[in-house]
Amino acid sequence: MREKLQIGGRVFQSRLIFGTGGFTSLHVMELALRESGAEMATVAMRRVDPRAKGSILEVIESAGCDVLPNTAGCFTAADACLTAQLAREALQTEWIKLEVIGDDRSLLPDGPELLVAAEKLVDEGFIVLPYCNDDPILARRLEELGCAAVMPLGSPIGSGTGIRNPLNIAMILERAGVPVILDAGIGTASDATIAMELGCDGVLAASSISKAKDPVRMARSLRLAVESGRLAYEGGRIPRRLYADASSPNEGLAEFDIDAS
Amino acid sequence: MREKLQIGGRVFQSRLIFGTGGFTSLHVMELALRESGAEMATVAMRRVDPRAKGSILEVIESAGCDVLPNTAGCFTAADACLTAQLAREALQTEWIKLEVIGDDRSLLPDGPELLVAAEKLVDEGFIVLPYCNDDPILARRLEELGCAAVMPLGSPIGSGTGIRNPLNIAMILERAGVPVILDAGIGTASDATIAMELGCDGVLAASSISKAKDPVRMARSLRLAVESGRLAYEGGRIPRRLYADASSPNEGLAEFDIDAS
Amino acid sequence: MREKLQIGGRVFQSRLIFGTGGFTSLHVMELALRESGAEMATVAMRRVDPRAKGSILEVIESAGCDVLPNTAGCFTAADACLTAQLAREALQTEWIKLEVIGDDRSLLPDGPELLVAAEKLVDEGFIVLPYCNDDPILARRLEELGCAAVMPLGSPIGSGTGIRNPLNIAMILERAGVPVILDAGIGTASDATIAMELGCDGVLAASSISKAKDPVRMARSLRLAVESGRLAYEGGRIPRRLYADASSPNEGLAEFDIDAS
Amino acid sequence: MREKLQIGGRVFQSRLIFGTGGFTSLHVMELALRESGAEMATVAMRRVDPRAKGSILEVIESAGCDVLPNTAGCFTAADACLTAQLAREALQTEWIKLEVIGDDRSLLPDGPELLVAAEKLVDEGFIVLPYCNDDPILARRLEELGCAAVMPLGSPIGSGTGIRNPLNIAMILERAGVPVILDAGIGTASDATIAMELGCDGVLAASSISKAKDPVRMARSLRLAVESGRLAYEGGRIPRRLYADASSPNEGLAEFDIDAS
Amino acid sequence: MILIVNGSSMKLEDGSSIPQVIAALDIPTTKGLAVAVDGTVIPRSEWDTLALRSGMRLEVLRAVQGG
Amino acid sequence: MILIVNGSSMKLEDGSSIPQVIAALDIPTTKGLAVAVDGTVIPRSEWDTLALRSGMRLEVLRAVQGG
Amino acid sequence: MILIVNGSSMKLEDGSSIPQVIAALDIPTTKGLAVAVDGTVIPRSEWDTLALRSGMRLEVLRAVQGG
Amino acid sequence: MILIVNGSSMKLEDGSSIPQVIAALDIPTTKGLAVAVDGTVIPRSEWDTLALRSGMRLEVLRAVQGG
Repeated sequence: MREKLQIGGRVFQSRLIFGTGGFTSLHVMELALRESGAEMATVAMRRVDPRAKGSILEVIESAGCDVLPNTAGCFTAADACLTAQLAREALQTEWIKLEVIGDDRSLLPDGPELLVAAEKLVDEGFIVLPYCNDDPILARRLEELGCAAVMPLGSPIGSGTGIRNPLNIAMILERAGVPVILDAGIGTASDATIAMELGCDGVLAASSISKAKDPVRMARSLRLAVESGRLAYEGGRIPRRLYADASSPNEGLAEFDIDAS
Repeated sequence: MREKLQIGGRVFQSRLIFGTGGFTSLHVMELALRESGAEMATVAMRRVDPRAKGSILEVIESAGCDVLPNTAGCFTAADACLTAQLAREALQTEWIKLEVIGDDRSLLPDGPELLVAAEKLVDEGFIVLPYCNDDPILARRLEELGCAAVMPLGSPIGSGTGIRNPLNIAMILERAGVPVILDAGIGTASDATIAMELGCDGVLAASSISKAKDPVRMARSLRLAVESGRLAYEGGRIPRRLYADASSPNEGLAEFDIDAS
Repeated sequence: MREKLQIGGRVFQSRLIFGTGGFTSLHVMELALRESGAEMATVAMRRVDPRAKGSILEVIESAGCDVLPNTAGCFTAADACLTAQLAREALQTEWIKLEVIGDDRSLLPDGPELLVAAEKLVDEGFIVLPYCNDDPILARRLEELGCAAVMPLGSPIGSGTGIRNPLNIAMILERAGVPVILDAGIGTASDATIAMELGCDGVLAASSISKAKDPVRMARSLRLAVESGRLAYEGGRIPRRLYADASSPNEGLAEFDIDAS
Repeated sequence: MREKLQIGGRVFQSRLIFGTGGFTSLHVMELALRESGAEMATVAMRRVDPRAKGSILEVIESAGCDVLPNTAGCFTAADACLTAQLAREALQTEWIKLEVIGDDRSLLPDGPELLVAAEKLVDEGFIVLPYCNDDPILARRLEELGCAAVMPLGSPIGSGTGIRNPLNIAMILERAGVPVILDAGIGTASDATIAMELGCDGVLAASSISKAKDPVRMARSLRLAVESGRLAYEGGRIPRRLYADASSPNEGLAEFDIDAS
Repeated sequence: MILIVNGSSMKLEDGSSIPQVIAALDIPTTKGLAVAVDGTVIPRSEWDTLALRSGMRLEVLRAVQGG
Repeated sequence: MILIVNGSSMKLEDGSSIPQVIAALDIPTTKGLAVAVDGTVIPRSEWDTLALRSGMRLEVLRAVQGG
Repeated sequence: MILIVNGSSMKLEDGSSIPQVIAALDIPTTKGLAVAVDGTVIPRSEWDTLALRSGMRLEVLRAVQGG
Repeated sequence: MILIVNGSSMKLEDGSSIPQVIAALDIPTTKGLAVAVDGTVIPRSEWDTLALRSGMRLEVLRAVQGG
């Protein structure tokens, strides 16, 4: 029960993956990253910018974290695969958070393209963590292709609306043989707690931390939320019922002769 | 923002109140109580039982906790007041968690009787924490009578269905001048987190811990859930939106001449 | 099963009660009232206004409807009782929709005052339909006092948020011996349908019709919604399940030798 | 606003499509079909059974309905296409409700296979109505392939859990250029009403009618539910708000000199 | 005498009764009206006979759209 | 010859065509039937002429309640 | 005399007071106890002096797990 | 020769290779960079030797905050 999260042969003490996008400064990001307790932090691949200051890689490294590049912004399997290859070259890591989106307003995954890209990258030796819909059929297929985990969304990236369809996540969990990481949609702590209570193996949080009023405090909140939800999953919650179930004993109640008082 | 919970002039480091009912043994209760980090634990008043073993008071005391007697099982203001007086005599405390219920199936509070009892006990110098409906009008009246806090239910005692009507809790919070402690209905960690995110000042958890498969682990879960929810409340969550909000930059995207590849 | 709604000895063909407030004109109200199929329409009692044109009573009468005066705007039992008496005098009806509110922002009922007023008006021979919280204890008490129906809210008047706590309505229904009319909170058709599916005996709709973009069309919508919900309640819905249950036969499936095609 | 539903060039008076599976007898099905007011009823294609009595086609025809064959039970694009061709041959109709599922426990659609089948059948001149996930990207692709409508699920077939993710349906609707028919998951009337209020162009109901306690009554309920929801969509519902909005006038309130009474 | 009618003062001749008050309000019909004097409902049958005195507070109500 | 019809083997005289298969299935009407042979739909116009050979797999389908 | 203690009858010598009742209940400690007689709480300081009479109803309570 | 580097044209001497391109970009370090030429990733070991020709499209990427 108390086993650790394992992805691609690596053991994690923390079940929170840290998304680095959206912080107002590298400094705030660093403080938040340290508070989060996360051991892996995402990065995107973008054209070099001579004006950019500081190195996100150094910050992540100094916090003792591994880097998890993503393919954010890719609309086709071809673009995503090339981005993954560039990330591998730049960062010397086989890990890739695979994103292939179908739409720049919803940023929702494009299932068929995702399958094409996942198959190719698995073949090339990548440890592929695909960002996917809350679609049990798609998740199973990605697992069958050899993905190291599946990362279904709770709701659109940055929407902050939590897990819109927990029953789909439950269906994915019921049959998954690889870790299920809830990706996208976390708006606040309870969303992450609910994900973990459902049985998810981990949670990725980005905007919920970076765009909060106080990102550092929210990073600590998310850390505790994930731990709390995992403990609740392991601790075995009570059932839901319509009516009450007394928490004080029904026996031994006093009978006061109140009229006589 | 980071001020502590204060009720009746006392400052609490923990925002979790521990309900002691429903544990299979005093020993398990003690372990759970210590894991919970709570500083106040409820007790009920019942007829002495010569066969009873161990002393709940000693356990609570040795854990460094204060005792909060309740009037569970009372259907009338008169019974509740007498029970409160007996508790004060037995436990040497002015604190009373006031329960006056209208029904032994739902254990829902009886508003009018509750008001009568609250008024009398406040007059007698008690520090009154009434268990009440999620009824903003009733909560305001209880505050006006001098209650030290209000304890609206999320859902029926032991039902484990969380906060059935968060908007009512939000309305209570908006105008409350005393602490609002979410009482009753907590089923698992996320319910407590949600209560705290709404702005509640604290949470009481009983069956959710004592009747969980692993009460000690669940006690730790609830502790973290309350902390996490409070931090999220203070940290200022992101807004909810229908569509996505990219967490990776839209600028600097590569343009691959894929056809040429 | 197919019995009609009966309140105070009167049989109704329609389970929709029409609230007349909020229309931009008497003419629109009349069209909507006729479309709604309702047999009873509420009115409020206000100071005579020499500039007022038209007679709401004539419109209601010409539509074949009975009038149901309310005590909207009263904060005390005394005011509500006096308003009821004036309504009886003015309209020659024993019927009264009893409202005693505790707050002019939420317009939520004040339970204790409501009980006082209900008791007095029942004693004076009124047919009392109290607007109350979704509080099962309060609803039972009102019934015990002799109210002809109970009218729990779904959510605050005019909020349009439907039934915020269906489990409370279900608890009220389970033990009610008088008709339960869902009052307040209906925002659109499905809210009314859900109320009827829960087993409510009727629905009162006011703002949802009068403040819709097209009140006449919405009146027809609400009429059908109430009928539809009642038929669904009588028709016995299928259970909810997590997984699928095939609606096409599993037997007799073709087995195509597709490779050969 | 009041335009009729049009699919594949055909105009429908009714926005309800009738699923014929699951009835205990053809007779009950016929009564329910007539009550439903539907103009199109689904059938599945299965091996001939010499013991089978009665002709579903005659019943559908005599009720004035068109037949809509489906490809239920097919797991591959190839099987689905062949089934569609057989249906066209048997029933002399170009219409096909295209189902390609990925799993016989959830009966959830297999997106990539569905796209393959849809493309082929559109090419062959079919009027294709694909049963799909509530996936906006997939729905858009199906439309781009030339499907005459899209039929996203609310939840798994026969699960009776309604629309689990209304925001996804809303996203599909926002950009759809073909009719959107809510397929699968309808459990009771309000589910259909909600679908129509969201803006869906129609609803398919099968198990919710055929497996209800009283299918004939439930058929009428669904008919009214769809009409009611459409009228509410057209009628323009009021906004949701946290607090109240009085439906009785705030002006002209009496001021009783109650102390003097 | 001076009465307070619906919150405003109204001057009437001494000895006036409720029908004179209503007449002074300039409303087209008395149908559907009810009157309270100093917090007590006055049945229509007593309108003519109830003696009004200076300082009395009258509420004259009728049904309007509401609820 | 032996055909596989709807998953079961059926013995027919050599030279039989689809109408003989259907007749052997003992169903009251041919209305609303469709036939696939080895995974290919056979239009009704070709039922009489298509030469069946031993080992062919036929699916004979009709519409039933479903969906 | 006969008292009703926690719902059961208890026979005690005349002149007994609350400590005798408690002793008869056979409980290990008096810590955390409270006593009501005929619906009125009796402070511990009055336990020795309150005169008990036949027919009086006593409730002897202590804190237990609950809530 | 003229290259298209990150979407902008860049003029370099004939015979230049990737290190010259990077130098021209005026970025402080080559750590964490990756380069694609005409849609193909060029491993760092080939940067010096790959022959660039006028019209080639280069993408020079590095990790940034995201995700």
